[in-house]
Amino acid sequence: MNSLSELLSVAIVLLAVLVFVAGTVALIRLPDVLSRLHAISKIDNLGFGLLVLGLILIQPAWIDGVKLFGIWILVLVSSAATGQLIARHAVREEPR
Amino acid sequence: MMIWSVIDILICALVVALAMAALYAPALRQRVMFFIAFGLVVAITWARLHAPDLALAEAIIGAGLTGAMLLMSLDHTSDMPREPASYGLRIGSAAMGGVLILGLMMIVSSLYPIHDGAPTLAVSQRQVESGVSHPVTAVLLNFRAWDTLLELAVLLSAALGILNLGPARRSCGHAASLTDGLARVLVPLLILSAGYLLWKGAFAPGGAFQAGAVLASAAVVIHLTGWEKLPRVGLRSLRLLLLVGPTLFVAVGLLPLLNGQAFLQYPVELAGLLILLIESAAMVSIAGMLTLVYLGGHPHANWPIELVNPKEPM
Amino acid sequence: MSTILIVVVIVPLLASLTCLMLPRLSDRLSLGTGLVQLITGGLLIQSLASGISHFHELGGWSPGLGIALRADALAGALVLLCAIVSLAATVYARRYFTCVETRYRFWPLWWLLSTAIYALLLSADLFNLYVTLELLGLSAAALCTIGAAKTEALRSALRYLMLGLVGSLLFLAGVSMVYAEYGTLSLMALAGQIAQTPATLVALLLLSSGLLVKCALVPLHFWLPAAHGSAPAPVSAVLSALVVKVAFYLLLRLWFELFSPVMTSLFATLIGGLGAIAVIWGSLRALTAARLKLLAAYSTLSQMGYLFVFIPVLAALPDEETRQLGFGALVLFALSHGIAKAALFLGIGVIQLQVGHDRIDQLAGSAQRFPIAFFAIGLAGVALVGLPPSGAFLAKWSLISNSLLTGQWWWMVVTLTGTLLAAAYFIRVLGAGFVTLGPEAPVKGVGVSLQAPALVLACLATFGLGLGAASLWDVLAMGSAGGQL
Amino acid sequence: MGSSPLLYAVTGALIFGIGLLASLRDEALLARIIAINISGVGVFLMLVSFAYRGFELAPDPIPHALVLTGIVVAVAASGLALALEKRLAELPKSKTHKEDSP
Repeated sequence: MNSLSELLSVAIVLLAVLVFVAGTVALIRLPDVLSRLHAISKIDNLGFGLLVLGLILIQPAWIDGVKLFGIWILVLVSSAATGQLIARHAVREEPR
Repeated sequence: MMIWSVIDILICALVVALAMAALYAPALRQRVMFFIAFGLVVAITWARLHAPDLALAEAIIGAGLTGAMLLMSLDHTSDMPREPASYGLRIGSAAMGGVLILGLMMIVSSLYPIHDGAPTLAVSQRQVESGVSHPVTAVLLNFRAWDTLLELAVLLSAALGILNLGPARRSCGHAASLTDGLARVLVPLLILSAGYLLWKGAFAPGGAFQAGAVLASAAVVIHLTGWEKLPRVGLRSLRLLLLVGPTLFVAVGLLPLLNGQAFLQYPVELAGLLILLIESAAMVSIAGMLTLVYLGGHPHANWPIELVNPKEPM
Repeated sequence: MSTILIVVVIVPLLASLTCLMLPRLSDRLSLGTGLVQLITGGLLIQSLASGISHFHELGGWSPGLGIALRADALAGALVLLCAIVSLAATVYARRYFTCVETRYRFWPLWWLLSTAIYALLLSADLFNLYVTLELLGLSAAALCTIGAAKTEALRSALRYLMLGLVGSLLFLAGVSMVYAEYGTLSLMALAGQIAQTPATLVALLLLSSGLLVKCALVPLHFWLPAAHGSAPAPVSAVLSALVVKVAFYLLLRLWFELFSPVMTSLFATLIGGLGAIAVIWGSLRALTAARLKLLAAYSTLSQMGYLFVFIPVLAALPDEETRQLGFGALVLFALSHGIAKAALFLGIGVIQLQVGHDRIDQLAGSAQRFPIAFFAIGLAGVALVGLPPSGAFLAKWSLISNSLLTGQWWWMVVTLTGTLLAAAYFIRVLGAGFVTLGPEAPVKGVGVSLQAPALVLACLATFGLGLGAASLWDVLAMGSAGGQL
Repeated sequence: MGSSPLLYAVTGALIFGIGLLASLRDEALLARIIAINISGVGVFLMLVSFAYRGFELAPDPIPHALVLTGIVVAVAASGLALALEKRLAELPKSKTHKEDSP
């Protein structure tokens, strides 16, 4: 009953979950701010990207796929900006 | 169908865990972060319980605006004095509270199964007369319009109370080119989606409150980036901004009284148009009020009016 | 479909919006609105006295679906009380706030508070009551910080706001449980259906505790003295006279109309007991209060206690006829306390404005300097203590005779001790005030229009309600006050 | 399948209780505002789960309108409380001697 696209999307979403878990573990274990930042941005662009790709495959209407893709772009833009700000703040904190 | 109850249990466990974390985390800053996460998970809960309007509102207002306000007021709040009450008192109150909460939970579960009351059936029957096809908007702006009007009055009283208190928060915007760029992308998009939400409110989840809150979040982004170049909102236009929503609502409500009908009884064929009119005016006012609620003070020193001389003869 | 209810509720809302839009006109506009409200309140009471009951389905929807406004004799009497007190306070506020800018900031919030009070008195929908309670709490807290608010005023306003939120949350939880069980929010539809089930009992407890926080019954009272004591005079007058009373009105509505099958005599006696504690404890704290406003705030606590002492007496009254009279006495007491307490606060405000402080021990010579204001305070004292010419005397008399009739003699003891204590703390104030200063003291008089409202209210409380009490009783009897009472 | 709304209603009651208890504790204002907001979400959760009619049927729109009103009222009240506290923090710690007449 589940066609090829459903199988594919399940696989991709599972992959995304894997990335989320890996990112969270990294977030907890990594020592300093900058490397943690690296982990979080991985979750955003790779993990979330895979999740969105998986969901796009099973969307009945193509317009929903475009909306999902738009959401991913927005998440990328905001996470890049915030990542940069946190990094600048962290670097300024470091020498003290 | 088993999968859904697993998801339900997960969501409820997550909501309770985040609530406990937001209430009992050691530092204030952590509590605010947990509270914002709590707001987002609650938005997912509303979506799960087939309440998309509330998911929108919770995400924008509950997690977004309230979270932003809490973050901004973190800097002038000293961290909590660490003198916990005596051990016995804490255990006693926790035990007593626990018993009360358990009792409430049992009573709530005894209310099920819930069956539709007369008003719910009446809403679905008379939906067509309300002028909009989305039931929640019909209840909000037609069947229970008096609640919504009073709610605008509540927002107005909070905004007026805040305006009388003191100067607004200084924009801490370090106008780095980065945040400028982000704002340049976000603000037009937010304004566009506010209009979309407003228009969609008549036939799908959306409406004046969510649209107004999105506009207010655009104002929050502008405040954070510290754009000074924007034209200053004059005193008169600030007052007009706050007034246009409630005044239009009351005016449209009073019209039917002229030909003997009840207050807020829109003529059936004009109902859809009138609701759209009220919603657009309300969106503008709600955006203004929520921005003032976020700013926590008046943007102009001599609110509410520029006096030629303070002791102006009456 | 009576439109008078709409006039009562919408005029203050429009006044608030217009005062915000055209601040320069706000002074004259506020006087006009106060007068219009008084006239409308009078018309409402008059039509209620002739047996017409007022009903307005908002939006034209049947009450089950939409929200309805409703006025019976009880609501009509309180609407008139609010109209009288807010007109007097409006005239007073116009002179009290000398700085023009403060007045421009004051009026919009002032009329939003009035809108909340009128909307709450007339509303016949449970969730609508929650929204009006929130509007009441927010605008009252915002008004406490008008003018050059000191840190103490801000802190007590903040505590008042937070407790108001806790109260509203409890009320909302009760509303949600009632909706879950009965599927409707309209008071009229609910009045018939409420049955004796555990869930309804819990809903009643939640609704009542939310409202008890708002009318500061003893265990939940600590926010009231600070809030009423530190707010500007016209605001604390309305807070003590109206806001607290409106929450009590809602309790009456719930206990005697909606949840009457669930109301056990044990619950009523418990409430009466808490009221008795409030009467005694409030008067004792008033005796030792250092400032006039604190004394007035503690006196509000104890006078509200009397209203709760009425509850077990009314619940135990056997036949319908005496119950009607007893209920009339309760309303009379509420009206006379409202007007007298407003007069007291407005009088105190005059002294504080001129002398700069309201410490009782340094009140010497104030009877000389502000004869009208101090006479008004004395007259208000007569009404608050319940001496013969005042309506309160008739109400306390009826309370005492009813408590003896129902064999609950202890309520009589509470009333008498409360009255003696009240007399004591008023004599303390009058004594301090009548000490004359030496001839060379600067006798700087005060404008009459600042002292007039207090005097008019005081006279109304003592003579007006005292002599006019009979007409109040038959209005209440005609309008079948409080429904099944 | 009818069990899931009951689970949400009970969670709502739990959160309402916990939030209310926490809001009565003597803590920094921010913590108490968070507690009151959480307790409010608890009541809203109860209301919305009372409105849920299962997968196929549309839910009852009235509680949704009530909760939307509740959310907006909650943010207005929290905003006023935070602004009051900001003002309190800005005022000089010493008691201002200018009496209360404006």
